[in-house]
Amino acid sequence: MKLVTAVIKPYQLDAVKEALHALGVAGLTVSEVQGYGRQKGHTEVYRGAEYTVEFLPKIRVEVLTDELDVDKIVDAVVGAARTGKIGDGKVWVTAVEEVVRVRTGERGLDAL
Amino acid sequence: MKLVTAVIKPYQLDAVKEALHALGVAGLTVSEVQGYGRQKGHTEVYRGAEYTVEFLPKIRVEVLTDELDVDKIVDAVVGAARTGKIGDGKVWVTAVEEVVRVRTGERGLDAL
Amino acid sequence: MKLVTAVIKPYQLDAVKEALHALGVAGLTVSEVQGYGRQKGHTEVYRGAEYTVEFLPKIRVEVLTDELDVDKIVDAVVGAARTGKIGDGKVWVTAVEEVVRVRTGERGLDAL
Amino acid sequence: MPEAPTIDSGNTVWLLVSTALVLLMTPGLALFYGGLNRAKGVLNMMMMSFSAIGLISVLWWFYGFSVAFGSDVNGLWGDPGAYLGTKTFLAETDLWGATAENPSGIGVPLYVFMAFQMMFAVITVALISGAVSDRAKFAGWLLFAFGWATLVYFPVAHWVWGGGIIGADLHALDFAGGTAVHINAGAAALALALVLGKRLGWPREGMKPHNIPLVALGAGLLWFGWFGFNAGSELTVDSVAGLAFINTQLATAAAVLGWIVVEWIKDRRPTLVGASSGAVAGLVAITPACGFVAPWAAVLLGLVAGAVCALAISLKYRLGYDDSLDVVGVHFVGGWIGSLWLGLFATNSVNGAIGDVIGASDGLFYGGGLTQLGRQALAGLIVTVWSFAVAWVLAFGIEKTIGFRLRAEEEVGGIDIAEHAESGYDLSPAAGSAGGSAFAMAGLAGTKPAAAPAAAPAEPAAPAEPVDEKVAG
Amino acid sequence: MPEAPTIDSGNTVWLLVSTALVLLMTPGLALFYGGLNRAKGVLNMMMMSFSAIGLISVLWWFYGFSVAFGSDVNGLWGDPGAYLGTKTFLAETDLWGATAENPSGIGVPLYVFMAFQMMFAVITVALISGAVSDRAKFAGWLLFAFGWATLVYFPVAHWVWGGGIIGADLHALDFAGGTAVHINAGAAALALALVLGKRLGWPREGMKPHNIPLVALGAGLLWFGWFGFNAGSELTVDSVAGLAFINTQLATAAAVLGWIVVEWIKDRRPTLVGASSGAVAGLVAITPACGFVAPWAAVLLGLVAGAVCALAISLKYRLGYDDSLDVVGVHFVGGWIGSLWLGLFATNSVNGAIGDVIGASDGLFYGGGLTQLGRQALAGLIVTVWSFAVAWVLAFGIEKTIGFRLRAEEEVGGIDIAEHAESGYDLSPAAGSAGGSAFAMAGLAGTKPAAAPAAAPAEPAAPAEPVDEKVAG
Amino acid sequence: MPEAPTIDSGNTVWLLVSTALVLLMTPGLALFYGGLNRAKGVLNMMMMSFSAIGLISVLWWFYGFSVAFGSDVNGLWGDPGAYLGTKTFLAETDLWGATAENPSGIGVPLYVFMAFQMMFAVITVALISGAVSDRAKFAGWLLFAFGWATLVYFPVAHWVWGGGIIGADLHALDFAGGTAVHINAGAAALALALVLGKRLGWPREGMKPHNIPLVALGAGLLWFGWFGFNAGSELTVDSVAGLAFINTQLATAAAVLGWIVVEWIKDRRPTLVGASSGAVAGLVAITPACGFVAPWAAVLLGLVAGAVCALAISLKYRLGYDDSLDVVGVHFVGGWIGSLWLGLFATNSVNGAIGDVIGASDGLFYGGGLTQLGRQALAGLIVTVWSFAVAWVLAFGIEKTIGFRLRAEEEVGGIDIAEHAESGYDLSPAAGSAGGSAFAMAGLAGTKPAAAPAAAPAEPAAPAEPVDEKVAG
Ligand SMILES: Nc1ncnc2c1ncn2[C@@H]1O[C@H](COP(=O)(O)OP(=O)(O)O)[C@@H](O)[C@H]1O
Ligand SMILES: Nc1ncnc2c1ncn2[C@@H]1O[C@H](COP(=O)(O)OP(=O)(O)O)[C@@H](O)[C@H]1O
Ligand SMILES: Nc1ncnc2c1ncn2[C@@H]1O[C@H](COP(=O)(O)OP(=O)(O)O)[C@@H](O)[C@H]1O
Repeated sequence: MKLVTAVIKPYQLDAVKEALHALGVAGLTVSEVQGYGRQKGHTEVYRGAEYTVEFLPKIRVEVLTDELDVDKIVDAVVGAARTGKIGDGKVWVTAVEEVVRVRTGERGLDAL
Repeated sequence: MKLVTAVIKPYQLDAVKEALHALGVAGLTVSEVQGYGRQKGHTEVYRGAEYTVEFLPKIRVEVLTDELDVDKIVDAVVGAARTGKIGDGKVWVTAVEEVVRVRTGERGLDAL
Repeated sequence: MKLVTAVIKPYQLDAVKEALHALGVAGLTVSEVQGYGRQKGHTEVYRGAEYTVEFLPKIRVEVLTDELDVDKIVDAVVGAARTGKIGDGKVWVTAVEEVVRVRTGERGLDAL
Repeated sequence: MPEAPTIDSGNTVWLLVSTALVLLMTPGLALFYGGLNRAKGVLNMMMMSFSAIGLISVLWWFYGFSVAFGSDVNGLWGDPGAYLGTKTFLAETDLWGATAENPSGIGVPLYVFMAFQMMFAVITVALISGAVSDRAKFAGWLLFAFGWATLVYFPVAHWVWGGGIIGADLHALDFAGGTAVHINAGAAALALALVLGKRLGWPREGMKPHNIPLVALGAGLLWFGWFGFNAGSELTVDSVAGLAFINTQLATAAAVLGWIVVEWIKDRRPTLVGASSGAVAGLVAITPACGFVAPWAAVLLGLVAGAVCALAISLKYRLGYDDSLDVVGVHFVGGWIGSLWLGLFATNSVNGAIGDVIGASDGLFYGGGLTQLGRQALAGLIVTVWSFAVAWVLAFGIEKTIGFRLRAEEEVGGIDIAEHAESGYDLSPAAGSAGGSAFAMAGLAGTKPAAAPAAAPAEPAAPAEPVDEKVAG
Repeated sequence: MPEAPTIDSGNTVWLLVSTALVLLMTPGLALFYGGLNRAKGVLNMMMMSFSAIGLISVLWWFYGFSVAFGSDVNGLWGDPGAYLGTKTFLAETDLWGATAENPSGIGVPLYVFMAFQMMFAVITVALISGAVSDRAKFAGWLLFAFGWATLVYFPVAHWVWGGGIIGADLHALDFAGGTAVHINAGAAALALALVLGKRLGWPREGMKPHNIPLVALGAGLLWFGWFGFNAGSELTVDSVAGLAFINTQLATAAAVLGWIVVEWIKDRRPTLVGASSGAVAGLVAITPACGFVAPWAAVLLGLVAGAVCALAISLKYRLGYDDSLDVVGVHFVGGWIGSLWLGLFATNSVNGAIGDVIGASDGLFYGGGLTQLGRQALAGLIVTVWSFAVAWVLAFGIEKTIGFRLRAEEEVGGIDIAEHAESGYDLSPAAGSAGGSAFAMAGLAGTKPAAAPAAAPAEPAAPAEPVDEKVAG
Repeated sequence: MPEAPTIDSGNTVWLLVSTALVLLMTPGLALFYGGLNRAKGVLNMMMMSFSAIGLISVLWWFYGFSVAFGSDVNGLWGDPGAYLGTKTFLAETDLWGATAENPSGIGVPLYVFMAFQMMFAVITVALISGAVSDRAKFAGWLLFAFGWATLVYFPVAHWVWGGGIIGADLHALDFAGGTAVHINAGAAALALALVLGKRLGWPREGMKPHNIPLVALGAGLLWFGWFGFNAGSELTVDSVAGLAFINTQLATAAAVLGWIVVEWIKDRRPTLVGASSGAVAGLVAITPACGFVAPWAAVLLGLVAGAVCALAISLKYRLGYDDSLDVVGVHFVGGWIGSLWLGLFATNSVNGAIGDVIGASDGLFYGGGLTQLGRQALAGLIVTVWSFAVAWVLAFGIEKTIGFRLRAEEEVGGIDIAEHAESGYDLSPAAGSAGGSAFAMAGLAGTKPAAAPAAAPAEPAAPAEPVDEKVAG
């Protein structure tokens, strides 16, 4: 079992969700994160004091999946999340030793 | 060392925390996430425009633990998080190569 | 490829970011989490009803990196995040099988 | 007084302004209650107040004013046809209080007085809603508001101010609404809380205020508007209006101190929720007394009311009823304190109307003996019993027929979503910063898959899609 | 009336208070609009209103008041030099409406009347901003506000109230601003929305209100202030002021009911956004009619206006213009309904000025036939055409010269950051709790690396660094 | 003037309304300051204002009013026993300003005047709090407020308005409080900021406003209430009240423009925080001048005050004192500008009282030479020195005795938790949506393990448990 994690631009989440949907992915978990990297931030000014905001809002998408589907899923996410502009983000894959569906206690692939 | 990650319904966090407490787990880290899956969302209406909210609030619980305790912990979490209704969430296990306690620099099991 | 994850005190993030910057780390992803552990929480009172808040705000920092740099990075993070007081947090390392840069599709080290 | 009916522009301006001030109190109350509530029910909480403005204003105009201020029929209600909404009252002679000997009355157009009293009816009903946050079906609330206003507020206002049993016969004092408004609403709130039952998880589950600056804002607007409520109730611009005004300020200020001192001792910390609650407790307590006691007695009243209410709010945990936002602890208890205070400190020396007009006697400490204290207690009792009984029957009837209590899953999911299909806030740590609220923009608001397009860089993805038939609306 | 010019203190107090009330409406509008908007544009939305207060107040004092209320030149505008800002008007005789026969006029100092009317100019301009949220360059907005006020509002106020074509010649009725304020602003809003185009992603992308308690607060402040707007417009303390006041309350209350009932039927849920919008719709519709119709007609008007506007806001989806916060659906439509209502229900029997002073006739249902209905329609038409045309040309000109529409990336990133370098909120789930807002304190606000120190435990790390040259600023 | 003492209902209504307006300013200030502050200290910030209302109101009634307005003893204070709180003033003859020749004075009941002036004392103290956000122990604040009001505000009000050295002897002008309120509070704020020291991390750490809509709301309420503060200070309904009113509006509007223009040039972006701050700066600057200068001079004053204050707020970075919310930059500087302005533009031609009553002379540009400018400067200097000195000593004394500065860990953790055991908000990205605030409901609010039950599906788990002994409390 694998876990595909993607850190993407907020706007792209919907496209990514649809792309995964199209692949028949049944579920996913997302969370708000903030990213620091090549993409530059912006400036804010309050009563003459200037602040540079370096961290930008990003969305983390996590998908648990069977190893067989990993490549399809990674490609789908990369494709849907790409805008071609700096800050599009990263996608990475890690190994998962066990998955359980809380409701039924099913394990492994059945849990997805 | 292992990392047990659980995505559960918000209400169940307290039960899960108590269950882990009972097992003698010293600490855990939680975060707000939103989940998409079989469980259906709800509808909102603003000035006649209808919105369907598909992502539901969930809580991610992460517990670093010794391999020996993994099964106990997974079972405890699954037991405490279960309501039997769709959307109870998932629990998964990944391998951790090293853990350090920031305060002391202790490594491995001592870090927990 | 490895993923270094750190759960630290909010104040220390800036120091950690600078330390990683000094090591030439190009990017990182952070998120808000809440932690439960040895560090004790505080109390709130509303109209005579007392609440004990056990979960404390922490920051999760994630850095994808080449295995060669893992130790340097772990040490840098631990060093920068340490205040010596209970609640400084944990740093852990997991294996990553693949990384892709969304913008370019580059894989492996080139993706960082 | 001139023979020809003439408008007293000073009195009229003061009433016009006071009316606007009292209207503002209900949105203020909505913010106060809304901020004290959990986030998932803030809109329903505010909606109960806003809908009360809508519904009760119209009822008051149509027949409520007649029932309350129409010529007394039997001590219990006024002639319902007296000022029926279908009629128009704009004649030279349509001045409030006009009589043969005094054709100008107080020199205030009838519609101005009607509007002023209208706002009292509105907020009294809205006050009740604080007891049943997060669990009352909105349709049930509207039905209850309609029934309670008709069967309780309108008649009770007549009893107290319209020439009915409490004011005219019992000679009990109530300058601006201790019995008619606060005891009245508080008793109904208790009945409602008992019939609807506790919120799921109460008191085990913590239900803390979700937005305390909103609570303080609401308290501030209530304080501001209350000057119209109290000093406006003198209906004329004279020194008693000034007395009512400064007493309102002094008692409220003292109550803020009283409440936070109790918190400091009891809970080790004074809080802003406490200061705001103390202000409201002081305003409530001084309401019946503001025009009838000396300033020093008002200060004392404020200290007592603030301290006692700060303790009274814990009763619900002791006795186990879920008076969610402490309507009983603040309005019922505060109203009683203020009403009884008149039995102790009312004095004809500050306001001649006490003896001459209302036929009440001085309070205990002014040599009036226990007479007035007894009258005040009896007045409070009558209102308490009637309001509680009718509210209980109404609530019970609604629960048994169309249903009043929300379904458990809906309550857990949040009444705002269930009853109003809205959620209070769409903020996020990233709100407004580059990219705006990540979730809001990223489509966590969700989309109908069918409608979801592949997002182009230039155009953010669609978090939501107005449904066509809706849109065609 | 005395021979020597004397101030009528009742009228003057009422106007002073009403002026303050109307001033408050614009911040109230800023909150109403701001809450309805997405979080990333809340500040720009509010800034458009606050800047209108700043800019229009000064213009009004300098020449606007002269254009609107200076002695009529040609039916189109008043003598611009009449009350030029450089002059001072504090003589005994500087009372509004003073004439040879009536040296005291309405007994109100000229500056009080000028201030009262000033607030109308301010809010009328601010109302327009709701149509162009999240995408209008601030410099463009200021230029537009300047031009539209000068070419449209000032003259139109003259046409309606200053002795110009609509009031004096056409004898159309407008008690407090149905044509001059709401139809006027609504028509300009439509033009602006058309020239600036849709927000990126509209309507596909959901753009829901980000802070509904703020919306309700804004509606509450508007309601409160509107009493000064409507009842103050009588300018004197008399029974008509009382009528205007209670009609304002009744129509607004009824409109709240009308709107939420439509929602209940159409969308299955009544909402707080709906109740707040209904209140505004009712206030808009009663504005021209409040002093000219009987209370029952006001209640009816409120119900109709609430229900119709609740349907009208969906037009933009049908026709495809992005009137972001429904200025057209609420103010334009509501203004028209109220203005036409006078053609149906206006009656000299409630306000003698209709026939005697304005020379208007009773409405259709009072036997006045279709005369007044025609006049009302023509008045609305004139204002609609002129306001729309000038607004369109101005907006188009600004777009083609300095540019009006924001750059796409900036709009996507959020106009608050792009145009004001601010973001509305810095809250977080941890805000205020131990450690305060984790992000704010953790430095997610960012730092100039150069400036970043290694954080010592005692001192939190630096989330931001005032740039020296700035600081030296 | 009639022989028998009679109430002037116009003046009295205007004062009653103005008093309510000025009361509202302090909650408005609490919101303004609260929104400018970081989230972790918003409640303490607001609590300093709310507690000032409670404490100062009572002190004013008890002896403050006597010290300020009791018959002059020695030019420094009024007879403390004159209007002691234990006495009652409701006789026919208890009208403010009543004398043998003029038994009616201004025709306003003494209590109305006392209440009006009370609100000035309250807000002046509250203004100071902005300088010490996030780090002042609440007990220390209360003690300071008590001491400073007693030793500084009450006497200074006497010096300026009560027949004391500044007004009666020096003949300096201050219509509504440039010296007595703003310079006074600003000087004390500086002393307090110096004694308490900088917030941890200041200025290295960014401390940006946490809720800007709240800032704008606060500014809006201040603006609204300020009409009572300024125009009410005329105490009678006449053309000068009208002048004060329109000057207040014009200067404030101009100051909004002045401030954002400076921002535009200096920081490349106009901001809503800037527009709100500009409004406050304009209101401050016009306060002493509103009834003494012509409208065009008010517009000019607003532009200057807005621009200068926009620059002055950067001084603290230059000089290194942490005047957290810029009380010095806005109130001290603005107060000085307005006071000196009188030395330049005051003219008997707009307000005869300048020469006849106060014995002041025209400003420089009206041919008065430098006389008045010198008096204004001296008056400002006297107040600055006394207020700063006493504030410094008081703060130092408190710090050395019970301690004034919060402990470092508590400051870092947030003063709301440390001093008030509250946190401002419990929102979350999920707030109000299905499941409500995930954290709040999930129990992140925490529970006493002992108390924690295994959560059943039907009932959400317990995030918090009212501790029994508390509850029993
Ligand atoms: N080494 C890393 N570890 C973890 N997250 C990273 C890393 N580098 C980048 N990121 C994440 O990816 C996002 C985009 O990276 P960035 O360098 O800005 O652009 P790009 O990926 O297009 O080169 C960052 O905002 C951050 O969230
Ligand atoms: N493949 C997946 N990868 C990651 N998270 C998932 C996946 N499937 C489900 N989830 C998470 O589990 C939650 C519950 O899943 P859902 O399908 O709704 O119910 P159930 O787990 O009871 O079948 C989802 O809201 C989501 O957060
Ligand atoms: N077993 C664990 N699994 C996951 N996170 C943990 C674990 N133990 C502690 N943490 C995280 O580390 C933080 C600090 O731990 P704590 O025990 O309070 O202090 P310390 O690490 O200094 O001993 C906790 O708040 C929690 O977020």
